[in-house]
Amino acid sequence: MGEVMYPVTEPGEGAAGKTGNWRWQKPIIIIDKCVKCGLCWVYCPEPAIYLDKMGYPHVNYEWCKGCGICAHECPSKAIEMVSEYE
Amino acid sequence: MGEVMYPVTEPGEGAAGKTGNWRWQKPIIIIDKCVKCGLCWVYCPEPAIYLDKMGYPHVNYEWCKGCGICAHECPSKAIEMVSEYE
Amino acid sequence: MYRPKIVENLGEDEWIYAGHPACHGCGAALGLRHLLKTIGKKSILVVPAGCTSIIAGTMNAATFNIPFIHTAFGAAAAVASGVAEALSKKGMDDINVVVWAGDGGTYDIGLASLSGAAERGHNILFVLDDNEAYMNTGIQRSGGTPRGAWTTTTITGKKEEKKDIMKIVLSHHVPYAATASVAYPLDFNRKVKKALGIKGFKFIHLMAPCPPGWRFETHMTIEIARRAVLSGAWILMEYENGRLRLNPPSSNMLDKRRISLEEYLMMQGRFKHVKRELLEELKRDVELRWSEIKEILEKQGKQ
Amino acid sequence: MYRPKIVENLGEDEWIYAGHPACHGCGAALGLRHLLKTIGKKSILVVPAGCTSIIAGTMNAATFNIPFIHTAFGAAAAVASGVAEALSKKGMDDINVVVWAGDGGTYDIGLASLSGAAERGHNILFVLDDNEAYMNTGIQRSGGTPRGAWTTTTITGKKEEKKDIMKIVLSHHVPYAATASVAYPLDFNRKVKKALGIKGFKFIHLMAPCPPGWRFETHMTIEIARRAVLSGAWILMEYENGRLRLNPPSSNMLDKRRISLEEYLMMQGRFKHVKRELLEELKRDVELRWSEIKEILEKQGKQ
Amino acid sequence: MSRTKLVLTGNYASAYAVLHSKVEIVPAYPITPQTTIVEKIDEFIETGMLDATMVRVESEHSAMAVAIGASAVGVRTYTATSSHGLLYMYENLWWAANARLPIVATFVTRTLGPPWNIWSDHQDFMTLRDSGWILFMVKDAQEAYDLTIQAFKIAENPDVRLPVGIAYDAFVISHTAEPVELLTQEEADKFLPSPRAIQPLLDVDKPYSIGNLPRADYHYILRKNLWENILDAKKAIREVGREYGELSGRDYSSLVEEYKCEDADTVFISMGAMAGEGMDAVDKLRDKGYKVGHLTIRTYRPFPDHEIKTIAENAKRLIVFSRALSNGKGGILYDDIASTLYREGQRIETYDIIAGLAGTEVSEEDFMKIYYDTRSGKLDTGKSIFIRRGEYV
Amino acid sequence: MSRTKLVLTGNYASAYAVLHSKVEIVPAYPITPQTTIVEKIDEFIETGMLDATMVRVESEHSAMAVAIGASAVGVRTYTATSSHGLLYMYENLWWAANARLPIVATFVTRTLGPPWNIWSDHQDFMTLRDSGWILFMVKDAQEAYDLTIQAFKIAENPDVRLPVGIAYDAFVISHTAEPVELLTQEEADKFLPSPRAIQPLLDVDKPYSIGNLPRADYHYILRKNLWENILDAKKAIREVGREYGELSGRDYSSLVEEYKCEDADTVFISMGAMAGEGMDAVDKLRDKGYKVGHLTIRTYRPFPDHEIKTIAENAKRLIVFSRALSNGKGGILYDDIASTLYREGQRIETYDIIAGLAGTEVSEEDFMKIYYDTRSGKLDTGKSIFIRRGEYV
Amino acid sequence: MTYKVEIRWHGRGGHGLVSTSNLLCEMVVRKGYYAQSIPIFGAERRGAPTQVFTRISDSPIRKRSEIKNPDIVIVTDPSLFNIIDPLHGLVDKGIVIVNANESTEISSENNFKIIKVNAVEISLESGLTVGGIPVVTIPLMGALLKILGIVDLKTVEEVIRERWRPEIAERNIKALKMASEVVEIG
Amino acid sequence: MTYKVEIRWHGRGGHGLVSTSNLLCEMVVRKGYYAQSIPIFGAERRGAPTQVFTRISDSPIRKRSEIKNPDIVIVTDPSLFNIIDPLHGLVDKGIVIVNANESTEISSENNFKIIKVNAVEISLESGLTVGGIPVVTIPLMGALLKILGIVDLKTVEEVIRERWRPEIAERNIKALKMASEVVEIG
Ligand SMILES: Cc1ncc(C[n+]2csc(CCOP(=O)(O)OP(=O)(O)O)c2C)c(N)n1
Ligand SMILES: Cc1ncc(C[n+]2csc(CCOP(=O)(O)OP(=O)(O)O)c2C)c(N)n1
Ligand code: SF4
Ligand code: SF4
Ligand code: SF4
Ligand code: SF4
Ligand code: SF4
Ligand code: SF4
Ligand SMILES: [Mg+2]
Ligand SMILES: [Mg+2]
Repeated sequence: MGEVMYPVTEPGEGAAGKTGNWRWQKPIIIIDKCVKCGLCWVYCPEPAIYLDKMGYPHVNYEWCKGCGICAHECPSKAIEMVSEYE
Repeated sequence: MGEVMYPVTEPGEGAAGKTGNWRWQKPIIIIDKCVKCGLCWVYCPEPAIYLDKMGYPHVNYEWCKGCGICAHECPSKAIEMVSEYE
Repeated sequence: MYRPKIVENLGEDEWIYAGHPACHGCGAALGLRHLLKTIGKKSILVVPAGCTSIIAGTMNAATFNIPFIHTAFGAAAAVASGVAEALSKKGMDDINVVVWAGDGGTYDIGLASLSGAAERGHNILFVLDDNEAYMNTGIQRSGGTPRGAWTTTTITGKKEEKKDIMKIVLSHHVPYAATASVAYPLDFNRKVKKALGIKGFKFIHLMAPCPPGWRFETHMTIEIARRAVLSGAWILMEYENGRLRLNPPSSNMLDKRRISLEEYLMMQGRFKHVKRELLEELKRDVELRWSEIKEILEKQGKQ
Repeated sequence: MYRPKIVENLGEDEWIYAGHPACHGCGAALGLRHLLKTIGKKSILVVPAGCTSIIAGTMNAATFNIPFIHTAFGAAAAVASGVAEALSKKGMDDINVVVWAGDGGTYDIGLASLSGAAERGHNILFVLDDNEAYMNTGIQRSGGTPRGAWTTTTITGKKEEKKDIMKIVLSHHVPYAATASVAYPLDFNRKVKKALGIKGFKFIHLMAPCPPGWRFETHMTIEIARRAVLSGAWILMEYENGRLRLNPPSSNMLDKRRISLEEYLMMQGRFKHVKRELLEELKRDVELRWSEIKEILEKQGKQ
Repeated sequence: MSRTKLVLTGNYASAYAVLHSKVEIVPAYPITPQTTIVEKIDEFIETGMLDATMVRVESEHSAMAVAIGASAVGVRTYTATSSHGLLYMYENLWWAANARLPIVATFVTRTLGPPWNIWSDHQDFMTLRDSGWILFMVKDAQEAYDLTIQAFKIAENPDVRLPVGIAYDAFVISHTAEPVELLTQEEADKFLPSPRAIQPLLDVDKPYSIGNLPRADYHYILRKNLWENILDAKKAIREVGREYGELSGRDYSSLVEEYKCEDADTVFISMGAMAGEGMDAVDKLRDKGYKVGHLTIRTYRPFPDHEIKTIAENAKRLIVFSRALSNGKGGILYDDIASTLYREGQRIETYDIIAGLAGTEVSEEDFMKIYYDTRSGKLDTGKSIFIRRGEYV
Repeated sequence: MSRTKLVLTGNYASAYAVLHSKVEIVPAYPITPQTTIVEKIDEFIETGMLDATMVRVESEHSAMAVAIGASAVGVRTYTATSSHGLLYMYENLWWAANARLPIVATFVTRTLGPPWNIWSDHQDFMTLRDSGWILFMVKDAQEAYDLTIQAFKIAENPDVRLPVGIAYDAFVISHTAEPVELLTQEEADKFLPSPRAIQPLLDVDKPYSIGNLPRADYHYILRKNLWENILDAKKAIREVGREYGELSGRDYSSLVEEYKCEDADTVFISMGAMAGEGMDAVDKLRDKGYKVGHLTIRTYRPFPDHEIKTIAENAKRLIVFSRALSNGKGGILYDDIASTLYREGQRIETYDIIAGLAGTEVSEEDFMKIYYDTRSGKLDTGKSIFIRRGEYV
Repeated sequence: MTYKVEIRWHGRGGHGLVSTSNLLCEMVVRKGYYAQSIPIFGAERRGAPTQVFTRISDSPIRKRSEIKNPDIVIVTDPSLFNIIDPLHGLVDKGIVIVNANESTEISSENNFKIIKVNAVEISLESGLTVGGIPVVTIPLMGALLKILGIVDLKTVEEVIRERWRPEIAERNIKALKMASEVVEIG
Repeated sequence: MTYKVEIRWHGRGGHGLVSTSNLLCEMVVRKGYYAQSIPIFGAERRGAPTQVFTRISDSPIRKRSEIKNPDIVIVTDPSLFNIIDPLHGLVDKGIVIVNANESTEISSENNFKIIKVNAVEISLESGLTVGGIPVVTIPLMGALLKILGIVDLKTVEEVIRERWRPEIAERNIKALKMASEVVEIG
């Protein structure tokens, strides 16, 4: 007798695979310019930005899709988008 | 080859049969009291009241269900409801 | 040949045949009679499931002497949209497309299709035949059942408020929306005529008491409909392009010259169990509605 | 360990896993992230068909780290009603039941079920994720698409107005209803929290721009959401028991200190074709909405 | 407390079963002829006899949606509908099965419109035959009561976990009053423990997602799994039926009900309200010396293929009464049986009789007439034969 | 103007057929994978190529309702949907058939959820098989174009007056681009005159009511009439198909498409996208000396029973591929064929193969594998056999 | 020997036919019989002619088709004779119980036994009215029970007292008793 | 003799794979061939790996299953090699057309013919970009057309000019030509 199977799924990272692969441009955080306002962290839709102990943001490139929101929202222009094609 | 039949109906009186048979009380118009205001005609839901040339109302007992609205609405109490059981 | 003024105004042609299956004293049947008198024979009537599915007659004889189509319960406004657009495609824009739907078919299962048709603005007159419950299936509560009313699915009285369908419809910026009552057929007649003269989606909310559903004796249909208005529980009004106007007798009732709410409610078996406390709340609800209206009118007056 | 204030306020726990299938720069995904941060793990999320059906992940991995149920497109509010009543039957009233539905699932196919749930007053928070079109099926118009916008089924621009869903919902006398924007996550966070503290049917209308659907570059999502607010096209506000309050920055904009509507619309490909005349009309629409709000506030002030 | 025997309509019998099953959530939307079920349950709830929540929804689509939400949280859930209501909730009916939710529903069969028609045929019910719902059709109020209680036990069986529908004919069952013996509440509780024991799908301690996009290959397996489970459910149905029989004295351990089939050369096959007429016809024909039997299909899905095969092995002639058509194909029950026998490599004289469409009555006389006409070779085995009140049309 | 051959997806082919059929009203609601049909039609309308009204409804239930209203007034009406959309309009789909409205619709088949799945199987389509809709399933974009135009002519035939559905598989047909030869508008106009000529049901000069309550006995006759008309529609389908063949060079005078069946001892039977794979398999197997053929069921309702019977008379073995299940019963197409043959008193080795559920691919290799395994006696004729990408599961 | 009675009720929507027939079933079931009450539902509203069927038997009842050849016909209103033929199919020597006063003419060429019960009068005298309209089905059932002779008075009273509150129950009992007194057996 | 080519395209959502494959079909159909373009639809958004299949034949194409053993594989982005195996199932001596500059290493143990096309550069040079992102599929198709050798330049230009407005059409044509120049046949 077949056991009942349900259409249920456990949560976890990478539902869509390594979404970092989708990127065609890449955010580079220039820590020197960063004022630790946290806005890049706030606005990342993935989320692919994490803060270190000091409060500095870092990008998790495994998941970052390269949308560029963080760069656009950064008040101190501390994030640069660099093409993945170069 | 069967001809196509549609679920359509032509209009006509007596969709529910002679609804006068449903009556358990009967409106009797006392023409003497009638002021020809027309309200009984206005409010009959069937409609089962018609007006003669002079404007006096008459009941079509074939269809009148005996609801009593005409009697209740008549401003001059010119309509009496009489039990059909008597 | 003599005819009273009111008869002349309403017209003597009948487009509904006697011998139809409505109950004794049915408010809806009366409403239909006057609606059809007004829209006349160059009209198509679209009706979802409800008492009118029965009133419409059987396959032996149809009650309505104009083209008529039954629709699935939730589908009336959409079927009418199709009818209206098809007529327009055929260059027959002069034919009136009229929906006549119960409260269930409007407030509940039919709300999305009503809203869609209103948003798209099809050239339709939608008449809501409000008897405040699902009557055809034997008196179950609907979104249009008022608070406190007994139905077979609210035997201790409905807990929720009656949905404010007029506000919902007005949110769609329809060019014309009005209330009406079977006790005031001239007012209803005028509103239907006015609506037919306006292009787009029009809405008339008709109060049509139901003797078995409201539990009153059959001769009281008009009396009760009238008391609904005279007590201020039901307000006759119209919105043209969003601008509100009260109609008589409601227009004379802003200063509270009204009969008491009990005189309306307590004649109906469905409200018999209502306790003092709830009654007071219901009265407050009525006052609130009136004060809202007052405000709107004042605001409009200033403009 | 240093944390900026905003991070502390929003909280560092994440209930949405990275690596989800949303497009680059998806406003909805960001909205979901902040919604889940706020409702936390003692919550059940109910979502009808829409982009979030995809964002939710595959059977390999689910994106949301809280119990989550997909529903038929028109059914979210009803499924949530069942969830809420069942929890209550089990004595688990402390679990938040939250619907997250697209504009299609709210304004259109889901409107009747939304209205029913609101009327019955189930203990649900309904969040409308508004991206102003059916995105998941490839950008077709919805009742929430604004006038003038290009979609694949309105290639010359939508002719009808955006439905006023807030008015429709408020017609149901819900205890709490608010607007929000992904550009203002603290405001959204506060509103969600407040809603969860109130029993009954709550509604939050979140504006969440969609890069492919609105035709803008992916880094502009927040910029555009912000400009919607700063231009006055999107107004941050909340209604508690029907009482309106504006929220910053909209609360500072009654005196018209706003950026021009073009600065919002013209950044989006979907409005590129809009002609001067229509633009003026759209501007008038915005002004109208603001003057309505002003009136309401004035009226309230007097009370 | 001892058992009571009440005179109940089929609909009230269903409502009593819901009462005794301690259902917790009842979303419902009225439609003739289902309405009195819901009204009665509402009365039970509002008078405090049943501790359940009635959700008075705004449409059938939402009725089934509420049921889906409630059942996913793990509470016992019931609803009922008919005809256009069934079609309006159709999307969610499939949803419930695919989500493996043990909802129980009553389907009072009613003709589909237009034209509007409130009387019985089985066309509405038949639209569910592929869906994964376990489907019963009962022939009287007692069976409606008995099977509704069993339905919960079957649905909630950990090896089944499928929604269960109990169907019966409009008016001739739904509104016909007849004696029904009820279990005591204690007996019912013992048979069907409350609250529902199975693991909910939605659980804050196990934050799973329900319904995420699958790979096609995996989804195929899910579908196959449902397929296997519904076939295997025969075992659960039989076991539950036997247990119920021990408790009540009314045995349900078979998927079908055989009536004088052992030595019959001709067997009528029908389902629902007409089955009683068929059995009465059998008695009359037996009195005249004809070896006739009647088979009532009570479990319609999973289909009782084994039982049909056995009947066909022993009989010479089958007369199948369908109260629903597959337009452009044939009588639905006939096709079910024909395809089953074809699979088994069997073939005997089998007649496709279409009866009772649109609420026309099917009576003992129809069965008898058909019997005589098949004997005398008047009827064709390959064709769908339409009979209406004793006349071929 | 001469004919053009364009590279079109199945969906665009449907949209072109709608254009060339001069459809007047198109109510539509988007759903993957149907959407691009409607988008293309919208483009035709908004760029002035097609003088039609697009009604952008708020749900599928309303899409079909608008179609019902428009068709009742007598204008040519088209819509399209899939899967959950089909289920959501289900009530009105039945309504359209019972009201005898000649609406034409495209059903792009898609798996039902949950879980959500956008790929093809035929489960959604199969829910219509009783409804009175004339149902076609096509195997490529050219057929989608050709049959959509024919559909209007069949639907509007005064002896038919039934809605017609054209179905095809999600993506592998709907979104696959391939060459399609189009009629010129003049040719199309000659074949299918516009506007629609038949008498509308709703007409102010003939104030009839549509759908009033019937006596059951009369309603039974209405149902019987629909039943007869859909069976008789075979004649109209063949005639229209022949006429279209004369016009286009592509003959549709048969309800089915036979491929190398004349001398075949084994015949594959399938429908939709997989048919092409089946024919390729036939070629491969023929190359190896096996006498194999393929039968494509193009007209699914009315069911081509005569054609099936003829095939079964000449072959020794049938291998039926179903892309949809009747849960608790069997593969749907198998059961259709089995019951048809049972009626005819025929029986040959017949296999019930379940393939392509939930969007899994069915390929030439599956056909070949099954063929070999039936030859070697590995498979059982009575059982439903599940194959997924070349493996039994 | 088997006991089988088939009864057809003719009345009007609103007369309470269905509930009275159900009540009858309740009583005979209490006495160990089997019974069945089948209402005919149509589109009719209050006042329109309607029918109900009652089957009583000492063995389980399987059939549920309409009763075409009743043993007993009950007519709640003599005016129904003008609209329909309530006696169609009535068996030879069948019984007709009709609400009528002595003077009402009920014509029939057949050898039916016609029992007139002045149900209006009895109801009014027993105070058995709903909204002023007399409940005629209860006296008619009283006469029927007397003819059937399978339910003792105790059971009748028991069932009625379970169904209604005391005051109403007594009115019903009174009407039933009065009616059964007017019927002569034989 | 029969002519049959099976091509598998690997790219990312948003790269325009589907429309390019359709365009290719349009061209070869114009030359009397049969062709078919099958997109694989999933839940993927822009940027996620995706595939399209093209079949070309001199006889009608009936099958519509995925191409498992392509004759030619086209890869729009060398980084795809890190995520998936674009060469799986490629026939012996199969051709790989990849968007890459000379220095990009494409390793393969098999005897595949690897053709590198610097599609980014060609696109940029031809002004063929959408939102700043180079349209790499067009140069890759240029290389493919050269290899197939069944569509003459006139037809290519004709089809392209029908599809786009002149300015864009010329950019496409330029890119196609440039790409075909880099491919050596043999
Ligand atoms: C989909 C569907 N659900 C339910 C019904 C049953 N039904 C028919 S009429 C009706 C109630 C109608 O109520 P309302 O719209 O208020 O009209 P009224 O009967 O009061 O005139 C219901 C529930 C139906 N016909 N179709
Ligand atoms: C009954 C039904 N109709 C149509 C669809 C197809 N469908 C899925 S999502 C969607 C659009 C969703 O739009 P919206 O609610 O705005 O959400 P978004 O995709 O924009 O997030 C549609 C039409 C469906 N799944 N079910
Ligand atoms: S580029 Fe986008 S996805 Fe990447 S870290 Fe920045 S905001 Fe997040
Ligand atoms: S937004 Fe810029 S300044 Fe603020 S934390 Fe991020 S990188 Fe630093
Ligand atoms: S009693 Fe009623 S039905 Fe009869 S005439 Fe008066 S109003 Fe009309
Ligand atoms: S309402 Fe009375 S007064 Fe007026 S017309 Fe009728 S009978 Fe005469
Ligand atoms: S139930 Fe009420 S609304 Fe319906 S027909 Fe009777 S009186 Fe009219
Ligand atoms: S289409 Fe728009 S809403 Fe949907 S996932 Fe992409 S960005 Fe988000
Ligand atoms: Mg109502
Ligand atoms: Mg949206």
